[in-house]
Amino acid sequence: MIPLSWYLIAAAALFCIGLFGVLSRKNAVSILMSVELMLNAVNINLLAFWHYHTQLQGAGQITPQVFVAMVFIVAAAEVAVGLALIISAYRRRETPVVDEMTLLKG
Amino acid sequence: MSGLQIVFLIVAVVTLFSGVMVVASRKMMHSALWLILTLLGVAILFATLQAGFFAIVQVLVYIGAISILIIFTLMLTRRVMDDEHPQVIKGWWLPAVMAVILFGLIAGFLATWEDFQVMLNELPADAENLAAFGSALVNPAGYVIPFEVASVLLLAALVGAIYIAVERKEKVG
Amino acid sequence: MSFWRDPIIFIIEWAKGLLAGIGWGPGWATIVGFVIGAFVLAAGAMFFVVFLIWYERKLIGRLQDRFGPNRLGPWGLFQPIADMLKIFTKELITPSGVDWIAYNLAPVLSVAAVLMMWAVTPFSKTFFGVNISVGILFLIAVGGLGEVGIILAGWGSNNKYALVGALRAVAQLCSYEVPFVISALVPVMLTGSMSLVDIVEAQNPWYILVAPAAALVFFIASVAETGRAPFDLAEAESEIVAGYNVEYSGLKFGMFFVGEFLHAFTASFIFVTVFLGGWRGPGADQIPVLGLVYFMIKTFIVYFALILFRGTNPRFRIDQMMDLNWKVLTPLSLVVIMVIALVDRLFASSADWLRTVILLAANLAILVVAERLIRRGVKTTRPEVGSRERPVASPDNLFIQPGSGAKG
Amino acid sequence: MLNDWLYVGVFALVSMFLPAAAISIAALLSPKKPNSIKNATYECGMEPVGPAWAQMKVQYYVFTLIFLVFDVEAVLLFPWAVAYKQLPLYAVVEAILFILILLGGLLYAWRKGALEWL
Repeated sequence: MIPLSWYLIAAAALFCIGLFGVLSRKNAVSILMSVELMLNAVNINLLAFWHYHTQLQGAGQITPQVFVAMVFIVAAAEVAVGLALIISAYRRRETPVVDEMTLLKG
Repeated sequence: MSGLQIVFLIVAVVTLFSGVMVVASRKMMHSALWLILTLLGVAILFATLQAGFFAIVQVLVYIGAISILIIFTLMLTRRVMDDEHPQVIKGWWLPAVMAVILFGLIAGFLATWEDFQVMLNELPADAENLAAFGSALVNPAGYVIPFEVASVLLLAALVGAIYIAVERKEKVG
Repeated sequence: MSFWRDPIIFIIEWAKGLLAGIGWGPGWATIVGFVIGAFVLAAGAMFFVVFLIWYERKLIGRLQDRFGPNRLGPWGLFQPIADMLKIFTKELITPSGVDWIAYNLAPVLSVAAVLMMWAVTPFSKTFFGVNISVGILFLIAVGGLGEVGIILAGWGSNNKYALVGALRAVAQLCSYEVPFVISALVPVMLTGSMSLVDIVEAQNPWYILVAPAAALVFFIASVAETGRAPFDLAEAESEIVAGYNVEYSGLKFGMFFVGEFLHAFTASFIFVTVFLGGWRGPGADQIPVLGLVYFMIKTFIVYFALILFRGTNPRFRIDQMMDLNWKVLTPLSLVVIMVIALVDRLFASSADWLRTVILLAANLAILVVAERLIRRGVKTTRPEVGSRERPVASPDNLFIQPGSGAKG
Repeated sequence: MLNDWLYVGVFALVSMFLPAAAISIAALLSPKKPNSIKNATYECGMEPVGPAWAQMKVQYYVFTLIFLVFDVEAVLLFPWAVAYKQLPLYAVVEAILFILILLGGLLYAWRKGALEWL
């Protein structure tokens, strides 16, 4: 019997780790990986609250489940397009590093 | 402390540690492998929440598909010298401070909520009602619009990604 | 008397009673029971491989007009044991520059991913590891862990060929997972549950009679998932040295093969569970141990078909294999899903036998149409043998060979 | 319910442990005589050239990408398939529409030539 707080704290920590990764990593692929961490943290939260609401109000809490499913779909779409963009940019600029992908700098 | 709590603590510590390694390791490939461990840990957390379907979907979609896609991209975009240089920006301490502050804010804010320490009890076996979930997905009074839009989104992602990734042959000259 | 009806459950109950007799609490007794049960099942599976290797070598030998192993023991039955002893004492060479964890985790993971499928499969009415509500999805997800093992092997062993082999293997496994997953939707739809126990119990008649098209796609996709001939592109010795396991030696190399043999067998009993009625048969409801016998008989028939498939087909080229998957199996499985969903709903109110017949007819119609379309789609531009001038060494002047070189 | 997952977890640990134990026993039994030639990575008997890094084709990526999209789609269809017995006709048609949209994606990839292995 785990307190709800443990899940929320773990999810918050995972989210902050992901945030740090997004802000500090150079490589575009690892930025995407950090975004995945953040999305996973969100999913932990959603499912923890699903459990909490099921416990309070009985079975049939659909909305959190739909949210989680949508997060999965959005994550898949984001990864597909994001990685395709990275590959395309790499092909032109020969670099996966975000700072070096400067088109407008003179 | 019950056995379930011990399991949770071990899994959570492993998950968070490998999450840190994802953003901290210098070799990109190691980072991706740590990501797989993190995703597995999250799947186990889902299972302890008795969301069995999503635990399996996490393994199927995230580990089986997304992380493999990430690894393939790493191999496509890899430069030989990559792993020698630091992978984080010079002023990395600023995001670190920001992340810690954000964590403090979230934790402090959550702690003011009265149900924060509520115990999650074991649910009855039919709590995760997949049939209800499935019929809500195609119910006009439920979530049929997100369901169909999801398919359009996946289609758009597929078309867009193929359009971007596949080289156009006429542009050789 | 109850022992003979269901010996396995009898032994399990007896062991539980024994544990309770020692005075352990129910919690600890459960956990210890789980550990022992898992241990027995998994170790049994791994020793079973020894027999599988003999069976397969013998069959392949017969298919190729050889005897197969026939020196050691009756019908060469002890040959795999000797091989096992040998491989245990071979040197484990670790090449320089490997990533230690990835390199050593890969063989373990590739066996574990297959072994875990044994945890959810119902072997008889009462004998199964666990009945989770998402059983069939669990099988597919665990298969995905095997891909991670292959990536680890290819990348961890610091070798170009291993990396290329791993990429090819993973691209193949990923691709064939699509028709596999989609055709696995059909039994779930017909049952209304993802639990394998429910799927077996709902098979009245067997699903292969209801949805043969889905069963066919499922079978081909699961053969491809095992990565064996004719889908053994990943270890095509003649094209890439040996695929992702080139740097492994001794038992670490052997583990990949244990995983492969076990996967072939596992794939056949998954097919049996999902489409051939699992343990069902006359009298299996009353006497569960009979169910186990039926299950094994069916599994060995499917396994025999798998080996026949392996022994009689040449290896695909990689483009042919990808074409087969993406241009035939995937659209076919999507069409099958749609047609079965529609037909089953339209005839939901009619009698069971009528619905079964209509579904069967619809499936056969799909297969016939697909066959016609494939025949039309495949370009049969096979060059006729002897139709074109071939460069031959001319006997009158040894130094000038007309038409040789790049033109030929 | 949770006990089921406990069993799955225990089984996962055991099935990792068995091959690991077998390999450890083999490592104890087997001779260990490494030398630098033996430990060199294998490249058809030649000296290894350059780092172990092969430039891979974008083809692998494209196939994995299509796989990802269809995987997610199938996963979303599984709850629908579980509920299928209770669904009215229009709900089935909605799911068929869902599949048709993605079949359109497959056709696009086909026409685009992304399904050809070059």
